[in-house]
This record gives sequence, structure tokens and C-alpha cells, in this order.
Amino acid sequence: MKIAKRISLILAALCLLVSLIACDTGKGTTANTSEDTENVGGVSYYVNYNGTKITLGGAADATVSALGTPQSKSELGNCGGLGSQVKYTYSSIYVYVLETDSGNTIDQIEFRDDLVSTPEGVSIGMSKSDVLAKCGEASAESATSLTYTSGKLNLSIGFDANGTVNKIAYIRDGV
Amino acid sequence: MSFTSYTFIAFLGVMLLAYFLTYGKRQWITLLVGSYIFYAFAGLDCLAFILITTLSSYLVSRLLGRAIGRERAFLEANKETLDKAQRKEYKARSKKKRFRILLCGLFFNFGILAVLKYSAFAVRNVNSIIGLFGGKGFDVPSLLLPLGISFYTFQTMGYLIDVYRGKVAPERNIAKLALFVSFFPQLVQGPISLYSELAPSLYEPHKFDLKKFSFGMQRVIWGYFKKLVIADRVLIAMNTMLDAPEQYGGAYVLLLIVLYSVQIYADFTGGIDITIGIAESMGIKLAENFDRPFSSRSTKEYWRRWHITMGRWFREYIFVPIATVKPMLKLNNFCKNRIGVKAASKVVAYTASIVTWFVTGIWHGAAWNFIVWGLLNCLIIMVSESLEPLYKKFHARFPKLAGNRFYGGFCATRTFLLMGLIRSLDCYRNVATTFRMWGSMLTFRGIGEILGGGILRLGLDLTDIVIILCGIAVMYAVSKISAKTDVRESLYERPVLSAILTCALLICVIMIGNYGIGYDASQFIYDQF
Amino acid sequence: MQQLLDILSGLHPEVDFETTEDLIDDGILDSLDIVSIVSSVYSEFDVTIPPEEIIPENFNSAVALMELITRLDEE
Amino acid sequence: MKKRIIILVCSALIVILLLGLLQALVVPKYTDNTEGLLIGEYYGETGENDVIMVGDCEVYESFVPAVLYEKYGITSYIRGSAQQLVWQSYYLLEETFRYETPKAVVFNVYALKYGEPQDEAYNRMTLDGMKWSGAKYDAIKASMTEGENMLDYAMPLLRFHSRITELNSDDFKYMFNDKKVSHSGYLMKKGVVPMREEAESGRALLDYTLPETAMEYLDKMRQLCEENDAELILVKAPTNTWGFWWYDEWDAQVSEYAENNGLAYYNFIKCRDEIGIDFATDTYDEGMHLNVYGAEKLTEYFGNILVSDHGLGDATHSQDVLDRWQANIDAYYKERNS
Repeated sequence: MKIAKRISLILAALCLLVSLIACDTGKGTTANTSEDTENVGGVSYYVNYNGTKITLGGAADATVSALGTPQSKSELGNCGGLGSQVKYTYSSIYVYVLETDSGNTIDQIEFRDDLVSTPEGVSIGMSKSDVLAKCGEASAESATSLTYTSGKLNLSIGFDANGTVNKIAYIRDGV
Repeated sequence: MSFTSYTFIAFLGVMLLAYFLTYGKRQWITLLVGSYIFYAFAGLDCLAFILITTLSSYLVSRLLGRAIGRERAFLEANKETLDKAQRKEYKARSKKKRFRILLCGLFFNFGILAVLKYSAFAVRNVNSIIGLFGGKGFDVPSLLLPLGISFYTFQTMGYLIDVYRGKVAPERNIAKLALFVSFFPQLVQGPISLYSELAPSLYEPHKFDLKKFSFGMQRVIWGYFKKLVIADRVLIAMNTMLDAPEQYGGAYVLLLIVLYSVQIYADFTGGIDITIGIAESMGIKLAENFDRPFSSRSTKEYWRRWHITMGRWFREYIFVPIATVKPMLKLNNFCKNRIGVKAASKVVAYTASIVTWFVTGIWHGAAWNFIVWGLLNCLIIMVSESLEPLYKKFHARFPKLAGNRFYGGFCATRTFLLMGLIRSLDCYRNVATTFRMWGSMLTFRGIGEILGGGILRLGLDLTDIVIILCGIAVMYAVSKISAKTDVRESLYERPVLSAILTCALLICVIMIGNYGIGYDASQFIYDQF
Repeated sequence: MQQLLDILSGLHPEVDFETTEDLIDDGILDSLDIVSIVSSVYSEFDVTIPPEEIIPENFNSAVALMELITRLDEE
Repeated sequence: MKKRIIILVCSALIVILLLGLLQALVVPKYTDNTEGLLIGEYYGETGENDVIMVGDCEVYESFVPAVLYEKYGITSYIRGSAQQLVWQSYYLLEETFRYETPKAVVFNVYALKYGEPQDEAYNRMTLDGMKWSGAKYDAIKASMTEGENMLDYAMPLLRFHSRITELNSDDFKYMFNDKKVSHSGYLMKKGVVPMREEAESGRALLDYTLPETAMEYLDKMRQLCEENDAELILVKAPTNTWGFWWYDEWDAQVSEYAENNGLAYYNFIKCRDEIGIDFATDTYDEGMHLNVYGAEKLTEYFGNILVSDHGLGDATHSQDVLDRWQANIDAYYKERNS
């Protein structure tokens, strides 16, 4: 009986050791797999242009055909195996599409003039305080830009020396 | 560090060199250090687990050894004074005590394995039951699964049970026991060795022996050939089909079953060839794990020839103890008077079989598909055993058939396909999908498509298919010859031919092996089981 | 011994257990038979054959089996 | 026993020999994508080069050493390759200094945009051509992408073994001798595919700072040139398309670096008109790269700068070198006018 007691004591100690080591080593079990596109962190990552909703990170084919004939379309060859980039130019925006074997994705949207605005109402020519009032606190701020980020999706708003918006771009991080 | 990585090859080179350079009484220490380095590559936290298993097993085995020693001394000292009944009584009592010590060791180590490997599975199942009643369930834990834990735990627990049974004396040197637990070539995928067969040659010093060394290396190269040239190439086509199972129904399922049989055979026996070859080149003898399994004529025979050391483990440490435990004996005798002798032992043997196969299934992986796989194996064996009298009558009627080559071929093919069929459960990894795919086979659709070029759309081109077919032919030929003679031994008498064949095989591995960038040579399938 | 031979003949009346020496190796006794024998030995001789003794050498002939029973009983 | 050992040694040697031959057979011969041969061709033309140019496609498609010699008497070699990263240029330069002592080093700055290894295939095209040296080892170490392995460079057989099933006649033809494709590192493209429209801008970026690693290697390159008494000259080729855009922010950073370190920096995008580049005729791929006609214009313009601002062109050369360059000019015009 003494022996059994001793063993159980030792084993209890070892159990404790194991339980310390066996702490959670995997990643979170509720990984956010879908790229949420609406209203994350106060900003939306889509643009309404001539009645077509262009969603950053969304499927490209239907959107591109809904947008009608672009002013120009220009293609860049397969770069580093990542797929090929296609640039569609419309009168007020540029849309960049990444074409890969697994499908075509809206990769970037840029504003060319002040005739378009974000769902929050931001457009080129506004002041920085207007932007902050409409979009709230930015994820990152530099002397010349504000960036709103959610996962891989970014909205980058650039300013000139006077603090006026001169650049608006929806950018997806490296895939 | 997988066998097919450059790191492992480099490690092996250094290891072999160090092993022979340290020839002498302490040579085994080199192996221990090497094994721990090997294991450390899998992660330092894994190292902690193997240490805990070693330490606890050492303690328990020493306690068991002490208890046995005391028992023997007591019996010896009181030989004259005790009568038979008293002796029996003392023995029964002390055996019970010993058994308690053993149970501590088993519960602790199998406990670790169970928690790490099965808690997520258990929680998921509990959750789905709770879900039926609208409950929310628990968070599914995600725990670290140390490399080869199923293998080393089983091997070490086998050792504990053997000590308990008095079959082997407990190892006094904990470092030596640590080597037995962690011997690097067999850590990842077995074979599961018995202490009594492995330990002596593991600790003994071994001088460099050109013959053993070249035999070992030949076997290693042969293993790489099977794994890299054949298995990893077949895997490409399998993955194409498994990525979208629904697209590949009908005849494709049959194709998958055959491909998977080839793949797992080449991969697993190849891996074991590498393992045994490495040990052999160092002069260490490991148990064989395969004996031409695909030539088996029945499921029962197949399981005596496939993954032999695992089958042996389950038979010796699970099936036999369950079938001969006292309540079972009583049950057997109780039934004998009521349903007859044969039927009574069937009740007992089948109960033990079902438990054994359930455990075998779950040992392979914490998922329902493995459990179903194990139970189906059990079912087939039980059914064919029940039909035994029928077979006997049949063979009495056609006495010539048993020796007929074609009948033999038919039986072997039937067993091959049957085993392949239920093995496909661990391809699809989902019981429902598997059953659906089996059902789709009955439609026979897709035969024309496969023959009409569909086979070339699975990721393999014609050259690959030719290579696979040639590879299978070579494997078949070698297996056929080795049934009669030891291939390497007979080649040894013809050194030039032997050298040419070995070099050719090596160049084949390097040139047409499926490794490197773009192919991510797959891990051995038996990892972490 | 006769008691044991009766048990064995009950399983395979066609076999002459007194002379045959390769009961296991020749596949005359299968696992079902072993299970049956172990339970009969328990009821008739009051001897439990432990798992580690269930090896071919002990079951290959009636003589070997009888020796095993005697040894287990004596020890 | 002795016999067995002899057999063992012999078979080991035979295996090594066979693997060597097989390696020569399976490594890519780059007869179609000839950029892969550029780096290796240097070793035939080492010595007495006044100028060494390093960089990516913007050097080997923009400057013509033969024209530079013909017009200005400047001997030069281009050590450029496809998407050649800054550190690759640095280590190539380090290697070059072991062969010769150029007076000036020209670096095209576009590659400064990359701060991390990019693509295995491009790595191979740049690095496999180098002869073995410490510089090659360091270059590989700095360039490997995830999943790459030094051993695959040491024994290219391991990387390319699967080509054994797809060999063609070129693999046998160029098994031991590579095809010659460049003119002192310049890869001639004679096609004309005009640019359709001038791009207004490149894709907007989140961060316009040039990667730190890239700038560090630029600085190492500057120090290396200083130690070897060579002047480092920074250039940006005149091409600027949306896919390969040279942002004003980047230009400002490079200008600032050049100014702080007393280096010359020529951004040729700004002087296209002066050079006379016309993207209707001077490009072979809609403005991404110059063709031979554009490259000749740029070379003449740049040669003038090298002579007037950097005192090059007055070096005396040995007869061997003069003969070699005469042959270079002949070969160049032979291909150009064919």
C-alpha cells in the first residue's frame, strides 16, 4: 500500500507538470475566414459607382461586366506566379483586378476625381477634419495620409500640403 | 524532421559517423543523444512529453521489479513453512498489488495520450449531443500532439506490462530506458518493438561491419525509392480526386481505392524499410513489420502480415487479456452448457475482438472514420470465421481448388480489394462521404471517361503513369523473389551486380523521385498515429 | 491427463491429441479453440492461464499443455 | 574484402560522375527566356571594363556597351538580370571587384522597391549563373524565399531533377556550353510595340517608404565602391508604366540619399524629350522596356554625361581588349542589322 501511495504522489506531480505543458498551443478556433466587407471599424470597403457596387476583395467578373465598357483596359503579365493584374480605367475611378487560377478578385479601387465618394461621403477635395468626422479614428496616420484597416482591406486617404484630400484608394494587402 | 528532408539525410550521415566513431561500451549513448536531437527538431515541448513518459515508466517499472523481487524472496524464504494453498493465496495477493502499480503507470501514460489526442474528438461529440438538446457546448481544445506519441507510448507500455508479467527484468539505467523509448529511426512510424527483442542489440556495442552497413543502406535506398518515386507520385492523383470527391464518383472510386493501396503500401513499407535499414546498418535488429501483405488470401491472414508489430501489440496486450480475464472465463463456461462449446467461445472471442478492433481504430486517429474502419475489419473477420464450416464443405467438394493458382489469385485479389475498400475510409476522412462514394461505385459511371483520358487529368502525365507502373512491377518482382530467397544475400555473392543495382536505384531515386520545391514531399502517413 | 484429452477431443474429435505435436503451428487449434481451452482449464483444474503463457510452445501438444497446467498449479 | 572496398569506391565515383552529367543535362538551358544566361556570360569578358552596370531589366534593356565604346571609347559590362534585387546587385558587384577595377559603377534604382526575396525562379536565373565564391553564398542566403534550400543551389540537380522527363534537343546541344545571348550584358530586343497611352500614375500604395533592407544594401554598395575607388552613379531608366511605376516619393528618397552622400543621380524619366525617346517607336512592349532603338538613344545621351561629368572615356587599353571590343561592335551590328 505504501508503494501505491508513493506512486500516486509522484504521478500526481507529473500530472501537474503535463497540464502545465499541455496548454493551448493551437490557434484560435474561431478564425475569421470570410473577408468582411461592410462596416468593420467604422469604414466600408466598397464603392458605389454609377449604380454598381464594387467590393474590395470581392469577385470581379460580375462587377466588371456591370460597370460597362471601360475607357481603357491594360494588363500586366503574370508576376512572380501571383497571377496577372488588370487595370480598368473609368472616367472617375481605376479598378485593379487580380486574375488567378482560382478566380478574379477586385484588388484595388482608386478615385480619379471628386465626382465619386466613399459610402461615408468622403471625396477628393475635402479637408482632413471632414474625413475624421465622417470616418472616425484612423488605424494609422502619417503626415500625408490616413489609413483605415480591417484584416487585409485598407482605405488610404492622402492629403496635400494644405491638408486637402488628394488621393483616395481602397487597397488589399499582399495576397 | 521527415525522412525525406535534406536535414534528415545530413543528420543521418553525422549520426552514423558518430555511432561508429564512439565504438565501445558507451556507444549507445551516442544513439540516445542522436535520438533526442532528432526529437528536438519536432519541438522542445514534445521533448518534455517523451521525457515524462520515460521518467514515469522508469519509476513504475522499478517499483514493479522491486515488488516481484520481494515476492520471489518471500516465497523462497518461506518455501518450507507455507503449504500450497497459502502460497497461492500470497501470490494472488501480491499480484493484485503489482497490478495496482501497473495500472498507475498505464493510466498515467495512456491518460496523456488520451487527453492530447482524443479530447478534441470527445468534446466535439459531446457538443453534438448537447446540440441535439439545443445546448451550446464547450470550446473544442486544440492541444499539441507530440511526434510519434502513439508509437512510443504503446511500445513503452508494452515494456511495462512485460515487466509486470515478469517476462523481462526492469532496466536499471534510466538513460538506457530513454533510448528504448526514443530510438530515432522508429520514433515516427514504428515498428512497435518488444523490449525483449530490441533492448539487447540496442545497448550492445557494434563495430562497423561492411556487410551489415551495405545491406542497411541498400534497404534505405529501396525505401526511398518506394516512397519518393512511387508513393509521392501516386499521391498527386489521389489528392486531385480527394479535393473534390463528388466530382470523382463511380469508377474513379475504384481507381482511388487501388491507388491508395499502392500509395500506402509504398509509403508505409518504404518508410519501414528506411527505419529497419538504418538500424541494420548500425547492427541493430528491428522486428519486421510487413510480410508481403497483399498476397494474403483472407482478412485474417492480411492482418498477420500487415503492420505486424501493431497487430501483435493489440493481440498480446488487449485481445488475449480480455479473452482470458476471469469474468470472461466464467461467461464462457456459463454459455458452454447452454449454447454449446463453439458458440460459447465465439461469444467471448467476438467480445474481445470488438473491443480490440475498436481500440485499433481509434489508435489510428481520433475520428469516427477510423472507428468505423476498425469495426468493419472486425465484422469481416467475424463473418468469415462464422462461415468457416461452409468454406470447409465447399473445399471438401472441390479439393483441387485450394492448390489452384487462379483460385489463390482470386482470393488474394478479393482480399486486396476488400481491404482497399474499407481503407478508403481514411482517404475521405468522413464516414458519410465514404458510404456515399461506395454507393456511387455501383453506378459504374466514369469508366469510359477514365480510359478516354481522364486518368491524365488527375495531375499525372503519361511519363508519371509509366514510372508508377514500372515501379509497381519492380516492387512486385522484388516481393515475389524475396518470398523464396533473401534478395540481398544472394546478390552479396555477386558484388559487381549488387553495386550496379544499388547505384541504379539510387540514381532513380534522385532523378525521378518526387521531392523538392513544388512537390512538398508528403509526411509519412503514419505520423502521429 | 485424461481430463485434458477429453476437453481437447470435445473440440476436435477427428484429431489424435496424444500424438500430435504441432497443434498451433499446423493450424489445428485456432484462437476460438484456445479461448475455449483456457476457460475449460479454469473450470476443470481451477488453474488460470495468464496471458503471457498463451504462446504456441504451451499449446502445441497435449503434453506441453499438461505441463503448463501442472507448473501453474505447483508454483 | 579488398575487392568489395574497391567496388564500393568505384561505384561511388561512377555515381558522382553520372550525377554530374545528369546535372549538366537537366539544368535549364534558358534558350527561350534568355535572361537566365546573362549573369554567366560575364566571365568571358572580364578585365579592363571602365564601367560596370548593375540592376534589373532596366539596365540590360536600356544601355548598350557596344555603342558606349563605339561613340565614347568607354568599355563597360552590364551585370543585370530579371528582377535582380539590390543585394544580388551588391554581391555581384563584390564578385566583380575580384576580377577587375572599374572606374565607375552604375546602379539602376528601380530594384530599391523590393526589401524581401521575391521569386524562386528569378533567384535561380540570377544566382545559378554565378561562379562559386563567398559572394555567391551570401547572395543566395540573402535571396532565398520560403522553402528554398542552400543545397538546391549547391547541387542544382536536386532542384531540377524532374526535368529529366521533359528534356528537349537544346538540353543536349547546350549541355556543356551555354548559348551566347547578350552583347556585354545587353539583351537586344528589336521589336516595336508602341505604348498606347501615357500612364498618369501607378497603383496607390499604403506606404511609400523604400524598404529599409534595400536602402541598407544601397549604402553597402556605396561603401564597397568607395573602398575600390569606383564612383557610384545612380540612374533611373526613362520607362514608367503603371505596373512598374517610379513614384515621386521614391524619387525624393533616392535624391536625398544621393545628395547626402555626394552621389550623382540621373532620373531619365524627367529628360525623355532631351534624350529623344519616343514611345511610339522605342519600346518593344508598350512602354515597359526600351527596344534597341530607344536603348541606343539613351546610351548616347548617358555616354555624353559619363565623359563630360565623370571624366570617363580617356582610358588606354591593351591591344587584346581593343580587339575584343572591335569584335563586340561587329557582333552587335551584325545582330542589329540582320
